Amino acid sequence: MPEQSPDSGEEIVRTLVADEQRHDLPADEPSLLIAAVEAGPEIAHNRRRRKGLGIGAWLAIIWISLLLFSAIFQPLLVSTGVIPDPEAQELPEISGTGEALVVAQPPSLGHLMGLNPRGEDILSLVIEGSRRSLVIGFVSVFLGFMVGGFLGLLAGYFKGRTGGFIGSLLDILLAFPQLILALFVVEVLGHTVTNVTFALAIVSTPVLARIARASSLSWSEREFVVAARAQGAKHRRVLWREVLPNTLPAMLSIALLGVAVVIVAEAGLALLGAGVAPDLVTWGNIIQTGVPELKDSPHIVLAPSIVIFLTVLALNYLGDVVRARFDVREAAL
Amino acid sequence: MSRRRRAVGVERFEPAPLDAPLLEVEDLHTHFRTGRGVARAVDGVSFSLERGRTLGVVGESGSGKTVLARSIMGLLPKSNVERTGSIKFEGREVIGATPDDLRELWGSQISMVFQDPMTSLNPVMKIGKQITEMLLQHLDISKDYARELALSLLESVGIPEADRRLKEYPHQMSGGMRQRIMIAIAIACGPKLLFADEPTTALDVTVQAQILDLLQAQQRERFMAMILVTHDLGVVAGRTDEIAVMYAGRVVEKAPTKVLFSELRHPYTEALLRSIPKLGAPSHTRLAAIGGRPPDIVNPPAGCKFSPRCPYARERCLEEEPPLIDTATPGHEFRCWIPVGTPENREALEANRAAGAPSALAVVGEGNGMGTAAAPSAPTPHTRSGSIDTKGGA
Amino acid sequence: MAGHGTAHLRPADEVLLRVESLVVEFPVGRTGLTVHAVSDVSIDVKPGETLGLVGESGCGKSTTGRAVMQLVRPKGGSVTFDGHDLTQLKGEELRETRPKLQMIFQDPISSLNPRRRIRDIVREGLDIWKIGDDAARNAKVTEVLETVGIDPEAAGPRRPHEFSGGQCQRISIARAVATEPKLIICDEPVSALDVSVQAQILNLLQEMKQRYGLTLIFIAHDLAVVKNVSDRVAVMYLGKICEVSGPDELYAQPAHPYTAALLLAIPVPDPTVRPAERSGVGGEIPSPVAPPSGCRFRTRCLKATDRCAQEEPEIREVRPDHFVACHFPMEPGETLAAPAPTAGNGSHPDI
Amino acid sequence: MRMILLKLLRLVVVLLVVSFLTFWFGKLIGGNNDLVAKMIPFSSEQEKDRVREQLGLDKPFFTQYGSWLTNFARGDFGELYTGTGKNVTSVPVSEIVAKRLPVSLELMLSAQLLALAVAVPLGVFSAYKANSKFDRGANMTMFGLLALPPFVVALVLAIYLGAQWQWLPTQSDLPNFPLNPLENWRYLLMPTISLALAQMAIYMRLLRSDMIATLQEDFITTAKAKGIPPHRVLFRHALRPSSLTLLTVAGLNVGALIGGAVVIERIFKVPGIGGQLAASILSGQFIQTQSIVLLIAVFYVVLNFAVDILYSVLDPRIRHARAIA
Repeated sequence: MPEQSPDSGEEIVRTLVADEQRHDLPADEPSLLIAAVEAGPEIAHNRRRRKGLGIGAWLAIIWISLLLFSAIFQPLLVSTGVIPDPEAQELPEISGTGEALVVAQPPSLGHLMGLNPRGEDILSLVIEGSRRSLVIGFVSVFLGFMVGGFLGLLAGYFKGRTGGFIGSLLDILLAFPQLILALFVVEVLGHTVTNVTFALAIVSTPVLARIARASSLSWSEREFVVAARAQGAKHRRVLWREVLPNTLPAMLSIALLGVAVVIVAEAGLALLGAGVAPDLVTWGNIIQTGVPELKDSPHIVLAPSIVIFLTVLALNYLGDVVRARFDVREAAL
Repeated sequence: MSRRRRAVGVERFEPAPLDAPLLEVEDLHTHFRTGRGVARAVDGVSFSLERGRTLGVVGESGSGKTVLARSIMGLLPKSNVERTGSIKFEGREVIGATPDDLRELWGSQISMVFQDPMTSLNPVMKIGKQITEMLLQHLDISKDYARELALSLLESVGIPEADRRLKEYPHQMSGGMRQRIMIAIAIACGPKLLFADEPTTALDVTVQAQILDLLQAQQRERFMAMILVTHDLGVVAGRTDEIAVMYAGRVVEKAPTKVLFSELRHPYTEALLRSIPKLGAPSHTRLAAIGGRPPDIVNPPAGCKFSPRCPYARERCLEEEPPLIDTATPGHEFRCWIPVGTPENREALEANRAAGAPSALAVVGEGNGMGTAAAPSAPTPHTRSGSIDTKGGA
Repeated sequence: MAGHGTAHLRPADEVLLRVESLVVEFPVGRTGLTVHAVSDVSIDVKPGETLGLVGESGCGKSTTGRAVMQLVRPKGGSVTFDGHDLTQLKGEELRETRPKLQMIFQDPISSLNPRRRIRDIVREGLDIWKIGDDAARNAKVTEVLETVGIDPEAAGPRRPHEFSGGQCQRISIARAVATEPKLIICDEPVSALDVSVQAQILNLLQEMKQRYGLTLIFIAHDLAVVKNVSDRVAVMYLGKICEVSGPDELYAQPAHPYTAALLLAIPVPDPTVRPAERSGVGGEIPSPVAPPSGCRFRTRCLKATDRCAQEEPEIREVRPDHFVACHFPMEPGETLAAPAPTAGNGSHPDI
Repeated sequence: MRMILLKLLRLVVVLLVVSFLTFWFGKLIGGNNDLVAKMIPFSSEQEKDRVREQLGLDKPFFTQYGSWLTNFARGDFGELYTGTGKNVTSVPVSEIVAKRLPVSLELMLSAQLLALAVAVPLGVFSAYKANSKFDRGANMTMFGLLALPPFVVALVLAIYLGAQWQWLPTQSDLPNFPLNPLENWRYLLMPTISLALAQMAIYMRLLRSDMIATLQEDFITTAKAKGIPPHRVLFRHALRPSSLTLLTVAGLNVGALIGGAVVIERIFKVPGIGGQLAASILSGQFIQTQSIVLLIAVFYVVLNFAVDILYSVLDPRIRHARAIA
C-alpha cells in the first residue's frame, strides 16, 4: 500500500537477506535492463525462451541420475556382478596377530576407486553408501521443506502475531549452530539412519522457513494478492494459488542447495563419530574409516570426497538453474 | 594526485569557437544486442543545439528518448551496445573519446538530471558529500571552499536551511527537495549543456511546476543549453525552443515549439496531441485514442514505423520508410509520405475509413481504439485487428 | 481545506455507496507515531455515476479507495454500500460483498499473478463465488475478454508478462467486470501507461460502464483525466476533502485555493499558454504524521489567515451543488494573485 | 531506541528458551536417566553417588535448571568429572573454556578475515568487469569452492601439505600465539583455509551479485555523470550499499563457521572449544555440554543482534526509519 508505514528495520534486513536468492545476473543483463525499460516486457521475457538448459545443467542432471540409478539398482548391479557385493566380500585372511594380510590398494582398472584395508571395493561401498546418504539428504530436506516452507509461507503472509510467533520459533532453532543442534538431536535419539534424517530435518526446517518467509513476504505485498483478496478469495486460496506458486521456485532452488548441505552435514557428523552407526555404510562413514590411513592410502578418503563434491556441485548448479529460469523477469523488470 | 591530470585535461579542452553549435548529433545509432536480436533503440538521429537553447525530446516508452540522452552522454554500458554516428560537442567528436576525456566532460561541461530523484541520489551518502565530491573532482579548490560553494548552490536552488540539509541523507527529504538537490549537483560546475531526463515524472503537479520553473530559471541565468526529455507534451509546450518527437528510435517530426503545435505534419504528433485529455474540454469528451501499442524496437514494422497505427497509412507507408522531409518553415522536418493537412491525407483517411481500417476510426474518435490489443505477439496488426475490433465494438 | 463535514452528501436512499467520516491511520513502524492517512472523509456515489477522487500523492485517495473495499480496515466512520455498513461486517459477511465491489489497480503488471494464465485470472472471481457451471464460466470469460478487446483464444492460455501494460490493464478490467459488480474502484488505472494507451483505456472504461451499468470511483492524480471521466469530482488534500462538485463547474470556477493552485500547475500542451508565471502554491505536502492544525492546506495557502490555523473549515455549499471546505473560498473570476516569486523560492511555504 | 529495546527484550526471551532447551537436551543425551554413569563409567559406585549428590540430581528438574542457569550467568559453568575407580576428580568447565575458547575464536576470526579479504576485492572487481573472462573464471572457481565441504578441504590439505609433503604441522601441540606467533600461524593455516574457502565463495558471489545490482542503480549513473573516476564510483558509491547483505550473511554464517570448526578442530586436533564440545557430547559429559552449547548460542545470538544494530548504523535509511518517520 502506497501510504502505509515504512517497513520496520527488521523487515528490511530480512528482505535483503532474502536477496541471497537473487540469481546472479546473466550475460547480457546490463544493457538489457535499459533496453527492457525502453521496450517494455517483451524483450525480457523472450530471452528466457532462448535459453536452453545448458550443458552444465545437463551434466548435473546426468550425474544425479547416475547416482540415483546406481543407488536404486544397487542389488541388480551386485547380482549381475558389475560391482562386488559389499556384504559378501571375500574378507581377507586375518593373520594370527589380527592384522589384515590384504592392505589397501590404490585405484586400478579392476577397482576403480581402489580397495580399503579390509579388501573391500570402495566403489561398491560408495554405491552402497549413496543409498543411505541420498535418502538422508532428500528425505530430511523434504521434511524441512514441507514444515519449514509451510511455516515460512504463513509467517510471510500473516505479518502480525502469527508471523511474530513463527519468527520467534525460528529464532530459537536458529540460535543453535546447525551442526551442533544436529549433533545434539542424534545423541539424544540414537545413531540410526532415521534419527539422523530426523535431526537434519529439524536443522533444515528453520533455514527453509526463513527463505520461504522472505519470499512470501515480498510476494504478499504485490497488488495481485490484494486483487485476489478484493475478489473475495479466502486466505487459504490466496496462499495456495497466489503466493505459493510464486515462492516455490526460490524455495525449490534453496531446497536443492539444502540437500547438498545435508549430505555434507551427514559426512561431518560421521567424521565426529556422531552420525549413523559406523557399521552402516554411508559416505561419511567411508571417509571416517579412511582418516587413520590418510598418509598411506589417501584414496579411501578422496574417492568418496570427490563423489560428495560432484554431488554438491551438481545440486548447487541445478539450484542456480532453477533460480535463473524462474527469476529472470524479476530481475529485468 | 588526479589534480594534475585534471589540469592537463582542461588544457586539452580549450574553448571552441563560439559560433559553432554547442552540440551536433549526426546520424546517431544506438543498438543493443539482446537475446531476441538487435534492438535499435536510437536509429539514425540527427540534430544540433545552439548555446543557451532548449530542445524538447518527446516520446512514449520505447521511443528511445532516454537512450538518446544517455548515448549522447556516453553513459551506456560498454557491453552489448553499439553506438555509431557522430556526436560533436563544441566541435569535438565525443564518440570514441577515452574514458578519461569523457570524465572531463561529464559534470563540468555536460551534466544530467534524472527521472527519479530518490534513486538517483546515493542513499548512504550525505547530501553535502554528494555535491562537494563533484566540485572537488572538477575544480581545483579546497574542501572548505567546496562546502561553501555547495551551500550557496543549495540556496540558489531554493533549499531552505541549506546548512542543515548538507548533513542529511536523501531519504530525509521530500521528492521535490531531492530533485532540487539533483539540479544543484548538475549545475554545480557550470556545465554548458544539461540533460533533464523526465525530471518531473516522479513528482506531483504542484512540485513539477516548481521544478520546471527552477530549471528554466537556472538555465537562463547560466546560459546553459538544455535537452528536456519527457513523455508529456504539456511539459515541453511552454518551456522549449524546439521539439523533436521520437517514435521507434527515430525523430519523426522536429520543429520550433510553436510551429510544431500549429503546423504539425506527422500523424503521430497529431495523434499524441489528440489523445491527451484536455482540461478545457467538457467532461466525458470522447478521447481520440491511438490504436495498437508502441512499436517493438527489435522487430519494427516494415516501412514507416508508425504505419500499423496510422489512420492515413497507404500501401507505400507499409513498404517504404519515409525520409526526413523539410518544410517551408525553417527547422521543421517530418518523416511521412502522407502528412497531416494535405489533400492526400484526407483522401487516405476517407479510403481507409471506407475499407473499415480500425485505427482510422480510432483517431477520429468513432472506434474504440482496441486496434491490435489482442495480439500479444506483435505485428501484422492491420490484418489481425479488424476482426477483433468488430467483436469489441459490438 | 482540510475540511470535515457531510454537507455534500446526498440522501442515503439515492446513493449506491455512502462513506461517512472515514478515518484511516497507520502506525509508523514501531515508533509509536501514526500516519493520519485519511481523516474524516465523506463521499458518496449515485448508481451509474463516476466519482473522481483527485489529489497529489500522499493525499489519502488510494487509501480511501482501499478502505472502502475494507482492504484496509478504517479506524472510524462508516461505509454504507447497498444498505450494509461494510465497516461493521466481518469475515464471511464481508466476503459476500466482494463480487459486487471490485477494484482495478495502478500497476497493471504487478496486479496480475505472473504464474497464472489469463483465463484463470479472469475466471478467479467466478470460481470463488461458484457462479454458473464450468461452461457458463468459460463463456463469461470469453465474453468479458472480447469486450475489453483481448482475443480470448490467443490470450487465454498465456501469462501476464507476455502482454504490454495496456493489455494487462484490459485484462484487469475484464477480471473486475466478470462477477458483474455494481461498483468498481479504479485506483490510478492509467497513470502507469503511455499517453497513447491511456486514451484507449479511458475510452474502454466508459464503454464498460455503459455496457455493464457500472458505478465507478475513479482515483487519479491527473486532473485532466479525472475531468474527462467523472460526473462528480472530489478533491483531496492530506487526508481531507477540499472540494466537491461537478467537473465542468469545478474546473471552470474552483472555489478552494488548493484546487485553483492545482489547475494552475498543470502543464498545458499549448505553447501559446505561458506556464503560469507563478504557481499558485509553494512548498510540498506536509507529513501526514503531523498534519497542520486547523485547515491542513493553510501552510501552503496564499489566502491563509490565523483563523485557518485555529479552526477547521467545514464543508458547505458555496454554489448549487458545489461544496467547499474553506473559510475564504474563491469567488468566481478570482485568480490566485500574489507577488511574483524569484527563482526557486517556491519552497518557502510561510507566505 | 524503542526498536532496539524491543529487539533486546525479544533477544532475552529467545535466550531463555534456548537455555531451557539446552539444559533439557543435555540431560536427555545418552537416552538413559543415569547421566553420571555415562559420564564416569569406570568409577566406583560410591564415587558416582558422591557426584550425584554434589550435582543435586535428586532435586526437581526446574530447581536444577534454575541453579544451573544462575551459576552460568555468574560464570560458573559447572565441573568436568573424570577418572576411574575412586580417583574421580573434577576441573571447572570455565577453566577449560578459558583455555580453549581463544583458540577457536582465533581460528574463526582468521577464517572470516581471510574469506572477506579475498572475497571483497574479488567480488567488487568481478562485478565491475561483469561478464568478462576474469569474472566468469572467478565466478566459476567460486562456484566450485562452494561445493567443497570444509572437511574435504581439510582432509586434502592434511593428506598433501601435511602428511605427504610435510610442509605444515598437523599433529603437534598448538604453539602459543604471543610466544611464537609464526609457528602458531603455521599451525592454524590449514584449519583456517579449510574453514575459509566455502565462506569466501559465498561472500564473493553474494557481493558480486549485489554489486552488479547496485551498479545498475540510477545513483551510480549519477556518479558517473558527475565525472567521478571508476575506482571512486566502485568503492565510495557502490560498495557500501552493496555490502549490507554481505554483513548480515557474514553474521549468520558464523553459525556455519562454528559447525565447521567443530569438525575441522577434530580433524586437525586443534585444542579449541569445538573439538571439546564434540568430545564432551560423545562421552556424555552433560554438564560441560550444556554449558558450552549455551555459551555458543549466547555468543551467536548476541553477535547477530550486534550485526542487526550495525546494519542500521551502516544504512542511514533504516537508522532514520527507526528514529522517526
